[in-house]
This record gives sequence, C-alpha cells and structure tokens, in this order.
Amino acid sequence: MEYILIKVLEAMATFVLAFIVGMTYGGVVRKITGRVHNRLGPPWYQNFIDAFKLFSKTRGIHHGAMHFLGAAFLMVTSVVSLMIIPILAPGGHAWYNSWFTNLNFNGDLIFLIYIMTFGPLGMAMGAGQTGNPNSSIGVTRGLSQMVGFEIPWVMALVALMITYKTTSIVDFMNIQRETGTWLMFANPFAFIAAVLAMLGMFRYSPFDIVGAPTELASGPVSENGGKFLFTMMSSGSVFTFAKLVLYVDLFMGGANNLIMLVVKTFLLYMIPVLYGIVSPRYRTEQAVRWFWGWPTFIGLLAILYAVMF
Amino acid sequence: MLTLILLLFLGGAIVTWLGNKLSPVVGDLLFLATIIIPAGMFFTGVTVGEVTHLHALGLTLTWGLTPLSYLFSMIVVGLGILLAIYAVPFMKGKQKTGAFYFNFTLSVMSMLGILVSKDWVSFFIFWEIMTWSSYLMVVLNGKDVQRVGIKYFVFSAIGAYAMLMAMVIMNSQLGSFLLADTFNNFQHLTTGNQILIPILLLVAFGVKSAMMPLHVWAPDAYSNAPMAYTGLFSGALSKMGIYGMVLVMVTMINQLPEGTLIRDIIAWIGGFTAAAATLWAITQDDGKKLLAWSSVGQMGYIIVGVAIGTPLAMLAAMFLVVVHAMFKGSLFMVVGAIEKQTGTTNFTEINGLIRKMPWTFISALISVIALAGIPPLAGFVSKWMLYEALIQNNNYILVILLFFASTAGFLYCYKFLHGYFLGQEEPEWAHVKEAPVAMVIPMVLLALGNFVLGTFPQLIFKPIDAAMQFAGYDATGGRLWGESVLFTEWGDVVTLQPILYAVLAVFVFFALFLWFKGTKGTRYVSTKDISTSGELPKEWENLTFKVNFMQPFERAIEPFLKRQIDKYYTAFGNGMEALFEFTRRIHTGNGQTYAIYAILFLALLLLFRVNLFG
Amino acid sequence: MKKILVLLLLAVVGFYLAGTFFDIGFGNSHFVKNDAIKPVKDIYLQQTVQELKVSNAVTSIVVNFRGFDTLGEVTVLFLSVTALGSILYKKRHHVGERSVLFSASSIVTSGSKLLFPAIVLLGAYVFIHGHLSPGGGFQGGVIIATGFLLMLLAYENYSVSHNGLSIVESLAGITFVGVGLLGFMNGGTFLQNFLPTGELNNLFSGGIIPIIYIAVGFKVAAELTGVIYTVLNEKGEQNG
Amino acid sequence: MVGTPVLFIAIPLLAAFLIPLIGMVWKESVRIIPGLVLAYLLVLAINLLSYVTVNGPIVEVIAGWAPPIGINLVFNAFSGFLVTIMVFMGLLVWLYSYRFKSNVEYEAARKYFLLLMMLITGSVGIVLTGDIFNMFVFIEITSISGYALTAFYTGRDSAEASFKYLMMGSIASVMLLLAIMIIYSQLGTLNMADVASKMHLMDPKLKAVSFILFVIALGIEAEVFPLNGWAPDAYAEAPGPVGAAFSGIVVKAGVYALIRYTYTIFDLSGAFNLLIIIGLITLVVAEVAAIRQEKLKRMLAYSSIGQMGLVLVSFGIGTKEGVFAALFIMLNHAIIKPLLFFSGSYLVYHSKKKMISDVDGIGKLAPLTSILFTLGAFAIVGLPPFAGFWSKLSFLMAAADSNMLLVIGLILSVSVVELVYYMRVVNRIFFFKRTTSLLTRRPTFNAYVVMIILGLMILVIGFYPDSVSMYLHNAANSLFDKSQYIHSVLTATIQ
Amino acid sequence: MDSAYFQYLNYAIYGTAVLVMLTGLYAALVKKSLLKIVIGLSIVDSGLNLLIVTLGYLKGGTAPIFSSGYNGTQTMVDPIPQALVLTAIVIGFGVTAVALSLVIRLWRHHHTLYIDEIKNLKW
Repeated sequence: MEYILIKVLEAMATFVLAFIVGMTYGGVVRKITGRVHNRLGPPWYQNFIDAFKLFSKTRGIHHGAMHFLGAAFLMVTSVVSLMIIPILAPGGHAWYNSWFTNLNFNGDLIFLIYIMTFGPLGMAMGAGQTGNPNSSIGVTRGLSQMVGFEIPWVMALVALMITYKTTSIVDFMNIQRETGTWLMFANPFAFIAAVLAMLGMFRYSPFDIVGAPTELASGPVSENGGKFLFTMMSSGSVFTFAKLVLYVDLFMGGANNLIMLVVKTFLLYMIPVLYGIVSPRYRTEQAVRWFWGWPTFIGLLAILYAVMF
Repeated sequence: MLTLILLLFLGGAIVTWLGNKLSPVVGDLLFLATIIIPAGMFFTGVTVGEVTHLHALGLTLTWGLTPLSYLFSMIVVGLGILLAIYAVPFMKGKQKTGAFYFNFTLSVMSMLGILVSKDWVSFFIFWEIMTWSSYLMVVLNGKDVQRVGIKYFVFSAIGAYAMLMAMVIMNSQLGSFLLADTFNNFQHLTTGNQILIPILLLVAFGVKSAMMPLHVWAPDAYSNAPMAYTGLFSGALSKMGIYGMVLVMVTMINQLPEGTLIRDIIAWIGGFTAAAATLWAITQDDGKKLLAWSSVGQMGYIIVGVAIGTPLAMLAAMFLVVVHAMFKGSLFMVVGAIEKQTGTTNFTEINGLIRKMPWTFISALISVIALAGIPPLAGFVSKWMLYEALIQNNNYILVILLFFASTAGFLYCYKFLHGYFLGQEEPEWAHVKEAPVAMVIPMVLLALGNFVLGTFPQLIFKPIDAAMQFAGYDATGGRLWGESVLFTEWGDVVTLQPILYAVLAVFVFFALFLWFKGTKGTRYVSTKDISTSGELPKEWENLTFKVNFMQPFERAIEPFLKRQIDKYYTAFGNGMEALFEFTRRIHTGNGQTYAIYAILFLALLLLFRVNLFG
Repeated sequence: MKKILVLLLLAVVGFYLAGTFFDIGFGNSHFVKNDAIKPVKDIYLQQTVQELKVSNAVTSIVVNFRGFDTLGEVTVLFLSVTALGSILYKKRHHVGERSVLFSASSIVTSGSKLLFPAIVLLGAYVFIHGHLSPGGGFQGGVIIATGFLLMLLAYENYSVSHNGLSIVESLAGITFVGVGLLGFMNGGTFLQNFLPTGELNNLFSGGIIPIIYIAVGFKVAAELTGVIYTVLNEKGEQNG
Repeated sequence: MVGTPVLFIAIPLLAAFLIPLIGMVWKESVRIIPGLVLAYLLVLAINLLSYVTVNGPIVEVIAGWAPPIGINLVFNAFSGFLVTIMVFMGLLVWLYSYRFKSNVEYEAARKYFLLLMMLITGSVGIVLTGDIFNMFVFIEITSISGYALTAFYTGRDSAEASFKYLMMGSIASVMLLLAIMIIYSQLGTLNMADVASKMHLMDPKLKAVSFILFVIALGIEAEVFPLNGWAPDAYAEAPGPVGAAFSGIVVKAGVYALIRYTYTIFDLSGAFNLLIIIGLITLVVAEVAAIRQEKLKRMLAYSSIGQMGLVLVSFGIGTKEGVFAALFIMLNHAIIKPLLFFSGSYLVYHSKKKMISDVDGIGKLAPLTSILFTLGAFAIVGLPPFAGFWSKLSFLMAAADSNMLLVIGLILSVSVVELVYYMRVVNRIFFFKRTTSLLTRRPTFNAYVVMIILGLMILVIGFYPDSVSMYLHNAANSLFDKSQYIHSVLTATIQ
Repeated sequence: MDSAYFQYLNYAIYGTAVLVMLTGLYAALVKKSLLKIVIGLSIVDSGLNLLIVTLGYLKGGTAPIFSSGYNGTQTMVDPIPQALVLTAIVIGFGVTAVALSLVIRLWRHHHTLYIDEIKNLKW
C-alpha cells in the first residue's frame, strides 16, 4: 500500500513537471511565433493565465456522457504515455532520478504507439457528441493526417528495433549510453523520418488544418469551454512534453538531468515550430500524400540502412 | 457423444423449422433449445481425444476433438449461444424466421462438424453444409440476391472444389483420408503434388477467410446476411478458414523446402488484405459494409500471424481469432440492434443514438476500442504480439503495412461510432428506444469479455497454448506470456495489470474531476445548442455532418480506390458469359445442322481413326 | 457453302464406308477364317430343317430363332400407329371425315371392287404359306393393306372401322405374346416351340411358326391400314 | 425366383396389346394397367436383383435356342441394377402423370400411357438384351415412343423438337445397322458374348470403323456432344414427366449401350480415351449452354446432358472405381433429375413460355414444391449431405487414382458453372419478388407423393450411402468381369 | 464366274449401295423441305437395306428355302441378313410414318415446310 502511494506521488510529480514544462513551452512558442510574425506576441506565461482562467470557470455546458469521457480519455493518454516514457536516462544518478521511473518497464514502443492513439480517439468521440459539425470535420482531418505521419514514424522506429533487437525504450537509452553514440547519428535516416513525422504529430503549420484556427472554430476543440478546455489544454501540454521526451530518449540518448532534458526537448521542439511558422498550410490530402512521399522514402532508407549495417 | 450432439443440432434444425410453421413462439423456444441443449452437452460431455468412427461408402469417417479444434469450437458454441439468444428478439416479426433458425442451427452444426472432423471427407461434408447454410442466410433477405449470393457461392465453390481436388489427390497418393495421415505422410507425395496440394488447400481456406484476392464475396455477403447471423458469419464461420490454414501451415508447409517462400507470400497477401480492406472500410457509408470490410481486414491480420508461424505470431493469430469473434460479434449485434430499432444502418441517415441506446453504445465503444487495438483492451494484446513477431521474424516492410492498416483502422472505428451514436440528435430519431434486453445482454457480455481478456489474456492463452502444442509448437506459457504479462524472446515486456490500473485510476480521477468540478454550473444542452465559428447556428442550418465523412482521406487514397478487384472479376465473369453465350449457339435450332454435326463427328472420327484406335 | 461442306463430309464418310465394304468383299464367305468361328447361319440352316421342319429358312429365323426381334418389330409397327394417332391427335376430331376428297373414275371404282378380294386372298395366301415359300406375315399383311388402300383411294366414302382395326391388331398381338408365353410355360423359354413340328414342306408344319406368322399377317394388315386411314383422315388446313 | 427376365418385355407387350381391347369396355383401365404392369415389374426387378446378388447372373434363353444361336436376355448385377432403377423411375413417372391434365381424355390417355410404358419397356430391353441386333430393335421401340411422347402436346413447338429427335434418331439407326452388319459380316454372329469372345479375330481396321459407327449411333441416344442437339428441345417440349423419363430412363439405356460396347464387346484401348474426350466436351458444352438458358426445362435438359458427359468420363477412366462412380452418378441422376423435372414443371406451370424468370418468388405460393426443387438442385450440384455428393466424391476419387488431375480440375470448374445456374433459379424461387399475378397450380396428390419419395431417396442416399453401395459394387464388378459375362452367356442353358 | 468378275461386282454393288445411302444423306442434310428430308432419310434406309442384303450373298447361292426342289447340295445364301433386313424395313416404315405425321403437325403449326424457318427452339 505504501509502495503504491509512493508510486502515485511519484507519478504526480512527473505530471507536475510535464505540466509546467509543457505549458511553458506553449507560451514560449506563442511568443516566438509572434516575434517571427513581427508582432509582440503574448508573454511566455500566457498559457498559465489561460489555464487558470479556464479552471476557475464555474459555469459551462456539456452535451452528454461522451463529452465528459472524451476529455478524460485524452488525459488518460497523456498521463499513461508520460508514465511509460522514461523521463531521465537510467544512467543518470541524480537523487530524483528514481522519481520518474513510473511505469517505464511495463510497456514498450509498440505499446506506446497504441496508447498514444487512445486520446485522440477519445477526444474525437467527445467532439462527436457535441454535435458541432466542425468538430467532426476537424476529427476526420486529424485522423487522416495521423494515418499519414504514422508511416514514416513507425518506419523509423522499426529501423531502430531491427538494429538493436529490442522494442523497449529503456533498452534504447541503455544502448546509447553504452555505445556513446546517439541514435540520431547511428541511423540518421531514421531520425530524419521521425522528425518529418513529428512535423505532423505536433500539428503546426503546414499540418495544422486539423485545428484550422482561422476557418473553423478550432476543430475538435470547439464546443469545449471551462473545465473541458482546461483538461484538454493541460493534457495537450503534457502530451507534447511526453512526445518530446520520447524523441529525446530515442534519438538523443535521453537526458541525465532535468536541465539537459529541458534543453534537448526545447531544441527538438523548435524544429516543428520554426518550420511551421514560415510554412503555408496543406490540405489534408496533400498532407497525407506528402507524408507518404519523401518521409516514407526516407523511412524505407532507414530500414534499409538498419538491415544493411 | 459428438454424433449425438451433431444429430441433435440437425434434428433440432428441422424440428425448429417445422415448429415455426406452427407458431412463432414454439419456433423460438425450439430454436433456443436446439442451440443451448447440444451446446451445453458439448461443454459438459465432450472431452478432447474422444474418437468416433462412422462408415460410409467404404470410407471411414473419424470424428473427435483435438485441442486445436477445441479452441475453435469454444468460439463457435459460445458465439452460437449468445447469438441465438440475440436472434430471437431480432427475428421477431420478420419474414422467413423458420429458414433463419434452420440455417443458423445448421451453420453451428456444420462448424462443429468441421472442427470434430478427423478426416477430409467429413471435413468437406461439413464444409459444404456450412457453405450452403450460410449462403441461404446471405440471400435470406432477398436483396441483391443474384449478385451477392452467387458471388459468395461461386467463391465458396471454388474454394471447396480446390479442397476436394486436394483431398482426392492425397487419398489416391497416400491411401488415406485421415487428416493426420495426410499430414504425416506428406513427404511421400511427389514434388509436384507437394506444391499443388498446399496451394489448393490454401485457396480453399483462403476463400473462407476472405484472403485477397478471394475476398470479394465477403463484404457483400457479411452485410447482406441478417445481422444476428453475421456475427457468427464473421466471428466463427470465417475462422474455419483460419483453422484449416493453421492445419496446412503447421503441417504441410513446414515440410516443404519452399515453405518459407510460401509463408512469406501468404503473409504478404494477408498484409495486403488487412490494408486494402481497411481502406475500403473507411469509404463505406453503411455500418454493415464497414464492419464487413473490417472483418476482412482483421482476417488479414490473422492470416499474417498464421502464415508467419513463429510461436509468437501463431499465439497472436489465435488470440485474435478468439478476440475478433468477441468484438466483431458484439459489433454486428450492435448494428443489428440499430437496424431493428431504426430500420436502417446507413450512417447518413442515423444520428446521435448515444442517449437513446446507451447500452448499445457502451458495447459498441468497448468493442471498437478493442477492434482498434488500443490498450488496455483485448485487441491490443494480439496486435502487440503480432508486431513483435513480425519484427523479430525480419518482416519489416510487412509490419509497416500492418501498422498502416491498423492506424487507418482508427478512421473507420471513429466513423462507425460517430455514424450511429454521435453527432446531431435529429428529432427524426427521437422515438428510438433501447433494444430489447435479450439483445443487449449478449452484446454487452461480449464487449466485457474484451475488457477482461485485455488484461488477463492468460485465460485464453491456456487453451491456445494447448492447441499450439497439439500443432507442434513448444509450450509458450511463461516464455511468451504469463499472468497478465507478455514477453518476447528479445526480452520485451508488457505488463498489463499495472497499466490497466493506471489507466483506470487516471480515468476515474479525471472523470470524477470533470464531473464534480463546477457541477452546479454545468448544465446539459442539446446538440442543437452549439456555436459554430463563434456564431449561433440558424434554425435551418444543417448541422449534421455525415455525407462524405472521410472525404479528405478518400481523396488521399483516390488512386487506390480506383482499382477494385471486384471490377476485374466482373469483367472476367462477363467475358465468360459472353463465351458461354457464343458456345451455346452451337445448338442453332436447326435440326439439319445437328444432323450435319453428327456426320461431321463421324467424318472426324473416321479420319482420326488411326490416332484413336491404332 | 453448306453444300460444299456436306459434300466434303459425305465424301469422307463414303470413302471410308465404301472402303470398309470393299474390304469385306462381295459374294464370298467373308467370315473371319478361324476354327473358333462357326457362323451361326450354318446352325440356323441346319436346324431349320432338322428341328423346326420349316422349309423357308428366313421364316424360321424371323419367327423362331430371332422371334424376339420380330416381336419387337411388330411392337414398333404397333407403336408407330399409336404414335401417328397421338401426334395427329386433335381434341375435336371428326372421325370418318376425309380430308382429301376426290372422286375416282368408275373404271377405278369397279376395278378395285373386283380386285379387292383377290388382293386380300393373295395376302392371306402369302402369310399362311410364310413358312413354306418366300414371303410371310409382313409381306402378306402389306399386300392386304394395299387392298384397303385401293379401296380407300377409289371410294371417297369408304371407311374402315377404327375399333375393328384396333381389335384385330390387339388380338393378333396378344396371340403373338400369348403363344410366346405358352412356350414359356411349356418349354421353359419364351417363344419356344411347343407344338408338334410336323413334316417338312407341309402346310401344317413348323409348330408355332405359322400361327405366329398368321397373327403377324393380321396385325401388319390392320396396322398398315390403320396408318393409311389415319393419314387420309388427317384434316390439314389446306389454305393455311 | 419369382419370374424370369423375359417377363420384363413380355408382360408390358401383352398389356400394350390388351389395353385397346380392355379400354373399349373399361376406360379407366388405360391408366391403371400400365401402373399395375410397372408395379409388377418393379417387384420382379427387386426380387431378381436380390436373387442375382446371391446366385450370380441369370441368362434367359429365348425360343429354346441357347446362345449364340438364339437371342438371350442377361440379368446380372449390372443390367439388373439399371433395370431396377428404370422400372422404379417408370413407376414414379406413371404415378406422377396419373391424372395429368392432358390425359383426362380417354384417347389421349390411352396413347400416352401406352407409349410411356413402351418407352420404359424399350429402355429395359436395351439393358437386358444380349444380342446386338435385338438391341437395335429395342432402341427403335424406345425412339419411336420417344418421338411420339415428345410431340404429345399439340399446343407447343413439340413437333419441331420431335422432328429433330427423329432426324437424329434415323441417322442413329442407320449407323447402328451399318455397324452391326460390319460385325456380323466378320464374325457371323450377333450374340454379344459370342462377338466379344471372337472380337480379337477381327481386322482392327474394320473393328475401329464399326466401333466408330456404334459411338455415333449410341452417342445420339446417350446425348453426347455434338450429337445431342435434339435433346434439350425434346426435354423442354415433352410433357414434364416425359422429360423426367428421358433423363431418368432413356438416356441411361443409351449410356448403357455405349458402355456395353466399349467395355464388353470391343477390346479397343483407345475407346476409353475417346469416352473421356467426348464426355468432357459434352459436359463442358452442356453446362456452359445451361447457364445461358432462359427456359427452365431447357436448363434442366442441358444439365442432364452434362451429367451424362460426366458419366461417360467416369466410365472412360476404365477402372472399377470409375465404373462404380459412373453407376453412382447414373443412379443419383436418375433420382434427382426427375425430381427437378417434376417439381420444375409445376413451378412454371402457370406460365406459357416456361421461362426461368417465371419462378420468381414462387416459394411462397408453392413452398413444398419449391423446397423439393431446391433439394434436387442442391443434390445435383453435389452439395453434401445430399445424394449427389457421394457420387461426385467417388468419381473424383476414381479419377485421382488414375492421376487425371486435369480432368478433375476441368470437371470441378464446370461444377462451379453448374452451381451458378442452379443457385440462380433457387434464388429466384425464394428470394425474388413475384412479378406475375398468375396463380400457380397445386401439384396433384400423386405428384406430391412422387416428389416426396424422390426427395426422401435423395436424403437417404445422402445420409446413408451404404444403402446402395453394395448394389453399385456388384454392378461395377459385373461390368468389369468381361470373361465371366461371356462365360455365363455362352454356357447358358434352358432352365 | 471368275473372281475378277466378283471383284468388279464388289465395287459396283457396294459402291451403288453406299452411293444410294450418301445420296439420301445429302438430301437429308441439304434439302430445305421437310418432305425431302424425310424422303432422303428413307433413301438412306433403302441404300442400307440394299447393302445388308448384298452382304448375305454367296457365290452361286440359292434362296434359303428348303422347298421340294432343293437337292441338299447347293450353297444357300446367308438367310440372316435377309431376316434382319425384314426387320429393318418394317422399322424404317414405322419411322417414316411417324416422320410424315410430324411433318403434318409442323405444317399445321408453322404453315411452312421450310426447315430454316422452323427454329423456335434454339440455343
């Protein structure tokens, strides 16, 4: 019992970390985007303010049970992914390292891929129940795009798996520590494919038709306000952080301490953000076909590379 | 005992049919009794290894259960009982109830028969009974009979005849119809036959398991049959193909030097089946069709697993066989319930049933999540093992294909749920009520089964392990799976229980959080009360988004959608019919011409006399 | 085109058929030369005289050795009459109304009246002496039928009783089968001779052979007359 | 033993000659007497068959002249088996046509039943006779009855069909006589056994020519392609029960004759290959033509031809198993095809044109007839657990034992075609909307009885094939044992 | 009567018989009138009968009748073909009768005897 309590506390700590970092990133990105667009942009802590405001709202509307469950599903996904992904490298010996192990040994990459789709699906269903056609349109676009980027993403992962004969994230980190080479250098094609997939995963331009901020009222998220939007926002931030950590774990050898973690994730995060700021938007089918074009080819190269070497 | 059970089914089928002529109620009762009594006898009275011999025409028919067939027969019987309970309210007030009961019972009987057959003759007999009884189900509603029904029967017949050919060749070469003999003495066949026979058998089983390019019958047939039957059709009947395929794979193909090649080919075919069927499923606007294509796709996964044939892959395939029967059975029941309550199954017509049919929705939700392979439900277990197996077996590209299929599968999963239950709640469907209890209970039970198996797969792994040991695999317990744990030989692990608890805990926490947070201030509003783009929609505005639901994705896969195998078959069929039409005109109708034919034939024979008779 | 094809085919067929029969040869004993082969005809010729005491070997073959064939043959005739009736059968069939109406000259009418008894007598002679001289039941029956044909042609109102024909036909047939069955009861085989065979070249010789042949004669005469009569009575739509 | 084989011929003939006489006094007799005769013959056949099974073949000498001098009838396991089927089917056909609509008039009924009885007698004679010329006579008896019965309905195009039949039949009889005479000119005998025992002495060239002529002649009777142009017309235009009798009885006799010549009389090795070739061509062309038919009975007719092709292929395999399978197919076909004709002719009864589309949705109006038709359709395409399956299986086993993989493949592909057209009809019966308002006619009580008997037989053989397999085995053995046949005939004495 | 003469007769007689048959067949296969076809068929029969009877002939044979004038030494021609031909003739007669009646029926039904127009049943 005590053990479980400690575990729960540790998980909460992980969540809080992810929440803070993720929210901050969101704010920073908004700021950077503003600057690049030659506007002032909101302050970096704007997201916290938004979240606090949403959280404080006591009035709201809902459209039924699934509306509730959608948000809950999203949160489940974020949290469980966060628990599966090792936040810090197993080699690092900081005193708080063991806080962040959580469920690291209970799932592997394939598990992660699947659990990560749980949330979007849940949210999609929540959006579906609202009855807002725009929500559903956003959902179909989002799911279509997911089919697009999943292919290079999985190819990159498979390339790694066949080289190192494991699917466990922890093992990948150990391997990088032992060999001293980051996997992004060991199999550059895999890294490129994964990063290209990441562009779609984070839904920044040119792959932001899902949210489509201008034409539609924010796609799946429309009709959500107050606690629902707060839950979505926070779980989105946590999820973003989790994904970044996953990339770092897989390709950049993980982080030995929190500073390195923040640095690495932030740098990685800048790739889609900066690419997105300067890109126009793809239509869904264009986006999907784009993913099935070059990224997939690079993914194939990655697998070929893995098989050959 | 086996004979008695099969006879009970057969006699029951006839009695039910007759009883239904008397009065529908008698028919219902007899039907339930016919299914449940022998099924109960099967569960209680039949032991693995018991053998019965029958004699016909100088051939010995041998019946008995093996651990492998026991696994499958549990699906058949279990699903049979649940669907039988479901079918009674489903068929109430419908036409041809008697025929339905008759064919349903016969289907169950024939499937059990296939599974207990230890020789090819009885295997084939039951196989054909299964074919025609299911065929009569497919055409039962009289819709598009000539196209759908004939297509199903032609493909079934091609498969069955391939099997027939294979079995008579084996009999003539090996002198035995016994499955065991033909498998054990496979090496004694000539090289040509060693290739020919497995291919013929694979065609036979491939047709039933809807393997590409022999799948074209499946979507139409599945969707055309009464929904109370389709669960059995897709859940159990198509598994007979898998059963046969397992037999062939583990025995014959293993003994072939070219075995690996054949395995790879079949696996690729399975992969393509999964991917293509998924894409087609996405484009469907009818829930039946969608599920039908989805079934084809799922069979593709199973075929991949069986074809790869490593212990892990086989384990995955077998697990998926069981689980697919559960979630697909449940989903077809859902569609049936919706059809029963609303009269249609088209997504573009139905909206927002979630609040009218909550239990149906819950079973649909759970089953769909299982179908999508998302943890912690049962579908995930098989998917995980399958991917691991493929990667470990160096099928890298194939695994990508399956990943793609599975990801694309989310689209139709969502489409299914959204199509029926979500979206605008139109007043048109305000009158719809929840389905009768007898229909809800079976589907909820099946859905819950997915939930249980997702975390405690060892419940099913145990019989699967027994079956696999029978099929010549080493014991996999503790090596590839444990109590709620999945392993691989690489050392990858998924522990299911903690994850389930984590998921449940987080889920409950946030659900409660969302519920209590400002409960008083949160009120329910109807789906009409929304804001689109910040504006309140007008009264006349169409808020229902159903038509061209997946248009963006369909546009993306447009080049694929243009190529339908069905079209090629149709072209082939038309060509054949034209040829037939030409051929039959040999009989010109002029008696004189016939006489000339006779003289022509005489002249020919006389001319070739030397060639013919020396 | 069709003609050429047919001619070509017939040429091929003819070539082979003629070739076959040229090989067989004409006028010589063409049976395969082998000790094993004792042609059946020798036995027939021998037994005709010795056993059956019938002088006309053809008759003995037709009525006794291969009497079963003849029974079938009679049946074929019987059937063809029935078939004729069935094929030309009409619901409202006016019996006795001739479709072909013409009047013969008085020479013909009176001549045929004269000839008719003679023809019938000749026919009767031929089938009664079937076992002694060339001819027999079939031939005699046909002769008698020509007599009726003559009468039918000469007299437009001449009619034959359908029932009468039918009765004659049936009785004759029953006689044939009945004699056969009697043989079956007496001798153990169908159509077996059970009467004394008498002496060669006597009218009363040959056992059952004359009886059968007489029955056949009646039968053939009745049947052929029936055929003629039926066809003559056929009411075709001339102006159709 | 309660009788001898000659009664199969003598009794019907006697009855045939008696009927006109008795009919003058008692009109109903024209209907009843043929039935009584056939019933008696059935009893006789069954008795003799069980006697033969135990005691070996019966060779009946006729006119007191032992073979090879006189004509003889052979009732062994093979011919006895066929005779039993034929007589049984004949009885059922009689029962079915009893009180048939067009027979209510006395004159028509007399002719109809007389011809029907003679059709059966002729077929039985073909099977029983041991003399090649005698066989010719019986073939002619059968043919002439057949012509007349085909043209029985004056309202249809039946005369056309009958004329085609007659043309082909005449050519057949010419060829048959030619062939018989060639054999006679060489061997000086007409007795089958005698001919068979001396066949090796014959000049191979003449042998081949005469065999070819036999094949043409008997092929016309056995509906072999390309000699079967008459068959679909005749089947379709003849009254329903006559079509059934053709497919159930007459064709069997034709096939029997062909087989007897191939197996017993001639010793040509190429003959078996010829059988396979013509059988396959017949099968393929017939099934292919059947699928494009618009009239129900024509479809059934083509199907029947196709089945005969299958029988020929099966005989052509030339092994005992092949013969067994062929006999089994013949038996099943004799049971199933009449059922299809019987029920089918009621299904399209209401319609003038007898199109397949006329059966749309009739399953509701005439459920029992429809179900029986479906049963027949299922059985004939060889779906288990019905009778047709076992014969198909034994055929395939026989073919596989002789390594004829291509033949198996071809036949199975054609079976798919067969399946398609039968299922199309079944679909129409049960699952189509009724388009015509015409009412169907309820089958007579007799017809129901007949159809149900046939249906039950299909089920019985389907579930318990051993019920007939012994007879089939005996028959196959008996056909195969050529020397025993020759011996038993040539040593026959007057009993 | 030398053998060369018989050789010649061989060709002449069999040739004639076969030719008659072929003529009849030609008529049956080519002529368009039903009546001519029937006539053709009976010509074939005649040719065949001729053929059969000639088959039974033996050099110097007499009629197979043991009449009082028969001295017991002469060869007799083969009686069997004669018996058979009798049967064949009768059967031919029967068939021809049926054929003609069918022609009458066809005329009733179609009002033509032109065989190419009597094609209601086909394919």
